[in-house]
Amino acid sequence: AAGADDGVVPVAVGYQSKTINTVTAGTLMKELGLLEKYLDTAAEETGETYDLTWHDFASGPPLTAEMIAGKVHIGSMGDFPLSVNGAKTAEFDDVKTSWVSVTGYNLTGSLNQIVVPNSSDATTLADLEGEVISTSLGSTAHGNLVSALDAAGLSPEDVELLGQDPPVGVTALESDQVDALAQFVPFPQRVVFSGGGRLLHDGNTGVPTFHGVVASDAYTEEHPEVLQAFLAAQREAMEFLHQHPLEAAMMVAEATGLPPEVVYLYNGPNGAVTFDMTVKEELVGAVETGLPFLQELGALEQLDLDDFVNEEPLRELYGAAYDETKASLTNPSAITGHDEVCGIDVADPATASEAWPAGEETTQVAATPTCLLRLVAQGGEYRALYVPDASSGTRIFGEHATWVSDPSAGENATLLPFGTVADADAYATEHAGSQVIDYQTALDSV
Amino acid sequence: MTTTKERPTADLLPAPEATEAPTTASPRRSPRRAARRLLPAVPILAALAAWQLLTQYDVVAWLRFDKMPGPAEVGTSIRLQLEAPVFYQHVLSSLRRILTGFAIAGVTGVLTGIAIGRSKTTAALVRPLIEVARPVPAIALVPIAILLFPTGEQGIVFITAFAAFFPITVATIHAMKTLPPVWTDAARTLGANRWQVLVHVVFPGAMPSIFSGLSVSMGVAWICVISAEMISGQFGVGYWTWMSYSLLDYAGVVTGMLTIGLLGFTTSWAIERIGRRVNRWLPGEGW
Amino acid sequence: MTTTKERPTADLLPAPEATEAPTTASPRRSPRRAARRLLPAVPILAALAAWQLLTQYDVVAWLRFDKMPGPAEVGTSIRLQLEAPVFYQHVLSSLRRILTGFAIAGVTGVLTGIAIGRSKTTAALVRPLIEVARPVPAIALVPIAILLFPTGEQGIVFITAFAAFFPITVATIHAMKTLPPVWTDAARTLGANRWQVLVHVVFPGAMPSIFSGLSVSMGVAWICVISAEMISGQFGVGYWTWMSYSLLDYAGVVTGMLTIGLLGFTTSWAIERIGRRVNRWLPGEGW
Amino acid sequence: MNTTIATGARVELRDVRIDYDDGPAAEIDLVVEPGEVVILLGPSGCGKSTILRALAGLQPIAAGAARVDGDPHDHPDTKCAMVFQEDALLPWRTARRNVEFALAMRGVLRKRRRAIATGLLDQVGLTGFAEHLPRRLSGGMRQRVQLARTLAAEPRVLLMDEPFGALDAQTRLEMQQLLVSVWLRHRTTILFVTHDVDEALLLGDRVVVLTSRPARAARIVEVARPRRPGAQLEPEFAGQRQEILALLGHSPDLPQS
Amino acid sequence: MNTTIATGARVELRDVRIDYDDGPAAEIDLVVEPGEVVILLGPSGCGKSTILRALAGLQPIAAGAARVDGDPHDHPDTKCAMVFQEDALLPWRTARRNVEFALAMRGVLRKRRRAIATGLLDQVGLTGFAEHLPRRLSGGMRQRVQLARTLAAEPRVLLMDEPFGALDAQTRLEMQQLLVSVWLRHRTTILFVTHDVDEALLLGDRVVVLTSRPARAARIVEVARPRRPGAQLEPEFAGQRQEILALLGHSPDLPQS
Ligand SMILES: Nc1ncnc2c1ncn2[C@@H]1O[C@H](COP(=O)(O)OP(=O)(O)OP(=O)(O)O)[C@@H](O)[C@H]1O
Ligand SMILES: Nc1ncnc2c1ncn2[C@@H]1O[C@H](COP(=O)(O)OP(=O)(O)OP(=O)(O)O)[C@@H](O)[C@H]1O
Ligand SMILES: [Mg+2]
Ligand SMILES: [Mg+2]
Repeated sequence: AAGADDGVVPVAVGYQSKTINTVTAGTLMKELGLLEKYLDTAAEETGETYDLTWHDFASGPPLTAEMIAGKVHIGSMGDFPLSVNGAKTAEFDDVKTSWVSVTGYNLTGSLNQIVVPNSSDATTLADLEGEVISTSLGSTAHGNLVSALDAAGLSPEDVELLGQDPPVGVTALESDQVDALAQFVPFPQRVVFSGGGRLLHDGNTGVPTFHGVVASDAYTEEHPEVLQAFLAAQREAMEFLHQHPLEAAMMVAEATGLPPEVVYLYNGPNGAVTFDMTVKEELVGAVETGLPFLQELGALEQLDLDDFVNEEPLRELYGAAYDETKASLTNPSAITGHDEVCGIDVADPATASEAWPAGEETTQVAATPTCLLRLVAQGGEYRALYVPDASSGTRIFGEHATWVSDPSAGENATLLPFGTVADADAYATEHAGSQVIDYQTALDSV
Repeated sequence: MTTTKERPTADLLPAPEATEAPTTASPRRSPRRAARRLLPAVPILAALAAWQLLTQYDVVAWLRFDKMPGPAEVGTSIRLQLEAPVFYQHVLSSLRRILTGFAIAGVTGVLTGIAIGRSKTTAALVRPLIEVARPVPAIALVPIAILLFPTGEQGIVFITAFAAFFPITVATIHAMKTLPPVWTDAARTLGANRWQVLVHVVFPGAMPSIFSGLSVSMGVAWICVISAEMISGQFGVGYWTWMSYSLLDYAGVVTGMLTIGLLGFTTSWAIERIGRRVNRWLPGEGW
Repeated sequence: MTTTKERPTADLLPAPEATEAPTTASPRRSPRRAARRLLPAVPILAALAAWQLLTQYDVVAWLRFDKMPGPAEVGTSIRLQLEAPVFYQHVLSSLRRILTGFAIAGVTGVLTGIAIGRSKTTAALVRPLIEVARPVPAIALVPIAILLFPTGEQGIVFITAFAAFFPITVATIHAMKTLPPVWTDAARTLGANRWQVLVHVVFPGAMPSIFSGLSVSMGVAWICVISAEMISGQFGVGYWTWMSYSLLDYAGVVTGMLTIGLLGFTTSWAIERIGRRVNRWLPGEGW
Repeated sequence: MNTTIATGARVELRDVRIDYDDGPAAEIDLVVEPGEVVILLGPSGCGKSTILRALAGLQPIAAGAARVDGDPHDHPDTKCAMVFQEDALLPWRTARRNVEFALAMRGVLRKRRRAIATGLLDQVGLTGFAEHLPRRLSGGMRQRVQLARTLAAEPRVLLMDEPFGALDAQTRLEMQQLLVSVWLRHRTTILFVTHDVDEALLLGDRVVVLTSRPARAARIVEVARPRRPGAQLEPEFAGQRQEILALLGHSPDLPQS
Repeated sequence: MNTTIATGARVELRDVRIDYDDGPAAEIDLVVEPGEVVILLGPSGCGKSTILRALAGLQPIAAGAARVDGDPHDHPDTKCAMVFQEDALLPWRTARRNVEFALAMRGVLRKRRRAIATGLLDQVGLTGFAEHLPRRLSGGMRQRVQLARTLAAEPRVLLMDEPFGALDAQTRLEMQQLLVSVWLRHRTTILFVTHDVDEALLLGDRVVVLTSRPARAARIVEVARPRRPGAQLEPEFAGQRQEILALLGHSPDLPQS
């Protein structure tokens, strides 16, 4: 697969431009020209010429298919496709892959979410019993849906699952052909952002979810310098994203055509995605947890995780710092700064909020959602408001959230945003005197 | 090629043996004919054998057979599916869609083709629309169909009919062009009006072409039903196959393809059969 | 319908006016003909107007036009793309693929069709394979093509050729069946051998049918190139359209569809043109 | 359907000119009285078929007017039926069903058609071939089916383009007799193209001898009536025969063919 | 290509039987000497075309043997060329190119073809129509193109199925003369189907009168030679004429048609 005629080494990288938590191994890396840079460096050492090609895929399985066919050497995908990739490629010596790094993760699984049409009566997952749900079969979103259903006391047989590509699912949802859409990044929030639906379940199942990078063993053995260059490029892309989140989001949006507001929701500070390359125990555990599901689905028979995970290249890159980084579970990218409206520093990631004024290249921070609303109430146009869900902490769109007014809460916390109506209702039930309101009411009330 | 002498007697009817004279001047034909019965099996078997060998030895000679599933693997997969009732439901869904879509396309296609072929005004009015719509690949309509139609089922049937419509229309227009004018001339001097010429001359005279169009169209209809099922994720063989692919179950993919092939074969065969019946007045095939 | 009297003079050549006699007995034809020039614009404009109205008023009457982008939106999208050089690259990629695949399909399809139509042995040997392979939707071959072919480009061309092959073959077989036997009989008594009969009689005589097949086949080829591009993610108009869809940019999807439609229109038109040239001996169209 | 079934109509060709791409094919001025039998005789390719096609309404005329019973006749209808020079049978219909087609067009009830068609086929000597498809009939047989079919239409004007060209002498004679008997019964107006001068004189009231293309009437010969078998042997007849042959370009010392 | 171009071949039909689905169409035993002209005369649908087709190798024979120059002749080749009763021109080729087709099959060099083809078309009286497509020619003109094309093939056996059926007397005479002159030059063996007894007697060495289907030789009439214009007027000729007409079923008092 790694044929190198006349000193030309093909480097075929597969990525998923739409699946934006892989940007550090895909779109962003490509836009910043980082892999080219590191390959040039490598070329000076090895004297080889590298012929780099990028291959964009809509989802993981076709990427894996190309890797099986030996046409792609390094690729990034979500956790379930990644497991399938490991299992399927292991059947052939020449294309067997290893899991070499992670792009980003979410410890609670909230990268996958379930949305319903605005007109839907459903407030909880249980309401979906007997209804049609669109998802990508075998994807992380599918697994997440099954766990969530399980948590809600339903089995997959209680609903009708339709395996559809994400955009098809979105269209189907918009034209009322399905009752719910269980999808991965960035489709659920895209629907929410465009006003085509609302969040029913924010994906919090307690099972971590992530996107990772796999590389062909045969290829990396022959060209270890390519993998090193790739990982170095990925790290630089990640650091760029951490330091210039808004710029990175704009760049990705520009390259992919996705709305920048949605990209920034996920990839911004305190976003749903934590960008960290290390292969954390929790993530390996998540893969292990998912295996029975995939086996039952018939997607794979077995996966030798010990063999599949290969942290050596990362260790080489990070050196001594690797284990420390691996152990850390905090998001290196946080919202910081001073809240002018409430007059306090922004510290608590659980409440830190952000507003993106129209026409600006920077965001304005707020210590709490309530402070954010105060800021907005002062006037001005905003592209988007980012607030953490009061129950799960998942970053959501403020203007599409369900709000609860709880006069009994602290001064800067009287207005609480929730991603789902159910969570808001639950809070209101628990806290006497509080009231579920919509965004406009909340805004008017500050 | 030894069929030279057969043209005048061979016709499309199913029993060409009946034309054999009792005291035949060329007795060598009979064993040949027996051999010919078996011939159809030869290529299929050869293809199977080639497949087996190519996959077994993981041949990579420009084409790469190393990752392809072999016949044995696929056999297991087929056996498994034949025992699963849900598989039959998939098959039934697809069949229902194809028959509906095909029927719609058949009727509208023939009518449109005749209208265009017979009237310059209609041709001027309708042809541009058709020519613009025709090359739009049905698969590109999936998003639009999902948006337009109340149910996914209708969307798929629409896409199928849309795609199947054009080959039939084109074949019918073609028939209109090649119809010997003396047939219509004769009918008209016998007092047939436009409508009667259509029903009694144009329509039967166009049948050979129309059936050629139907035959192609059935192929296209299958392509579209399957594609649409794959993409829009509605129950059916296409969906089943695509799901196998999503799970990277290549043996399943091949099973799906074979199933589709078999279904397609059956429908094509039916059309061919009916076509032969309808067009048995044709001079014949081969010489 | 006022075309009744035109058949004998109207032929396929582009300048039918030349056949008009100086002192015509039916002077009413000339203004009609001018009107007919404009007719093709009518349906296109009507379709545009309907589209505008349906989307503007978000009509939902069985079909749902509420989510559809309107002409204005699409117009903007088109303008944007026409300024983007990358769009032209997509178009070129698709064109290159279609032409290669179509050329391969054309040559092999006609040859196969003739072989099947002319020789019962070949028919017995090859037809079953073809009949089984034909209904397998080319799109289902994407997974297999990825495994089989060294590059994605070859895979797409293969899929295109595969799909385009069958309509051409079927049309050619059909032509073989309907060819008046007296043509071949005459050629053979003049001393033509099988090969010469093929080249000088069968081939030109089959041309009208073959062109009808080519025409359909071009449509199918487009379906497949586009589908394959969509699925396998290779640069091209199909890929572009699918990416628009992935972004839920429906105006982009429609732009893509229109582009594909235009490309398809151009290629079909070219085939039609050549076909008219080649088959100008046909009695004509309409009456 | 005609109201006065099968009574000959008056046919007028007033200074008619018919053109093809490469020039005029016929220029003719001719009036055929109801019930008259007019024969068109002329060299091959002169424009005889063209004239008949124009009369049938199948060919546009470039100048002049063609009228049947006073009405302009520029599109085909039941008034004029034509026996074509080419094979004009519908190949997917058997001989009988080809004839029945004409009956159906005339509005004959379905149940009566079969008997009439079979009867007509018997009359043209095709007993036993009613169920044959055209491709299983010989050239002469196909011509006769066409004749039967055209007679079945019971038109007011019969346009016959070399209808007996492929028939042997005996069958041809029978067909001629059949035609005469039909004519005697219905007094149909008949325009008849033939190359056989004897046939022309036997059947025609007038023989229009045409020039080579464009067809113009070189001479119109009135034929003595009543026509009957054996009339050809009479001296006047022989004179007309010689006259026509001479007009057609025969030098008198050449054999009659 | 023939080694001995255009010298007649010996044609043998030995107890040949030709069948269609519905029974035998011809049963014939006949030997035609090289350079002989044999006429087949018989009622419509008796099996004349069938016999010619069998000889051309286009129709399988059910029993017996057909030989040309001693070799079994069961597939078409350059030895026997045929003028078909139907319109057998290739519709996409102009008249000239139809004739050139035969020349090409015979291996005539490309540059010489055009002149020969034009010459042949001139001979059949189609000067000026060389570039017409068949659909723009009249029925008789198409027949003549076919004749020119078949002559261009310079076969050793000419099979002619009513080649002059659609021609007027004058043109027919010219074609007959053309045929005779070709025969005088090449001594081609000719089998000729016609319905015209005069034509039969003018052209034939022997006239085979066939029964109705299945065609059997009812009588073979030897024709006095040398054939020449005007011979028909001689008494012996008249006798043969009557004889044949009688065989064909004419009662003697009926007119000759
Ligand atoms: N393809 C065929 N299949 C079956 N029967 C046929 C076929 N062709 C001809 N026949 C029958 O064979 C008989 C002889 O036909 P053939 O064409 O040889 O007649 P013919 O002598 O040439 O007549 P004509 O003078 O009218 O041309 C007819 O009865 C006809 O119906
Ligand atoms: N469709 C056509 N287009 C152009 N020219 C034509 C067409 N049909 C016939 N012609 C020409 O018109 C002339 C007269 O043709 P027509 O068929 O009327 O002759 P005809 O008198 O019937 O001859 P024949 O006795 O040979 O049948 C011929 O020169 C012929 O070439
Ligand atoms: Mg004529
Ligand atoms: Mg015959």
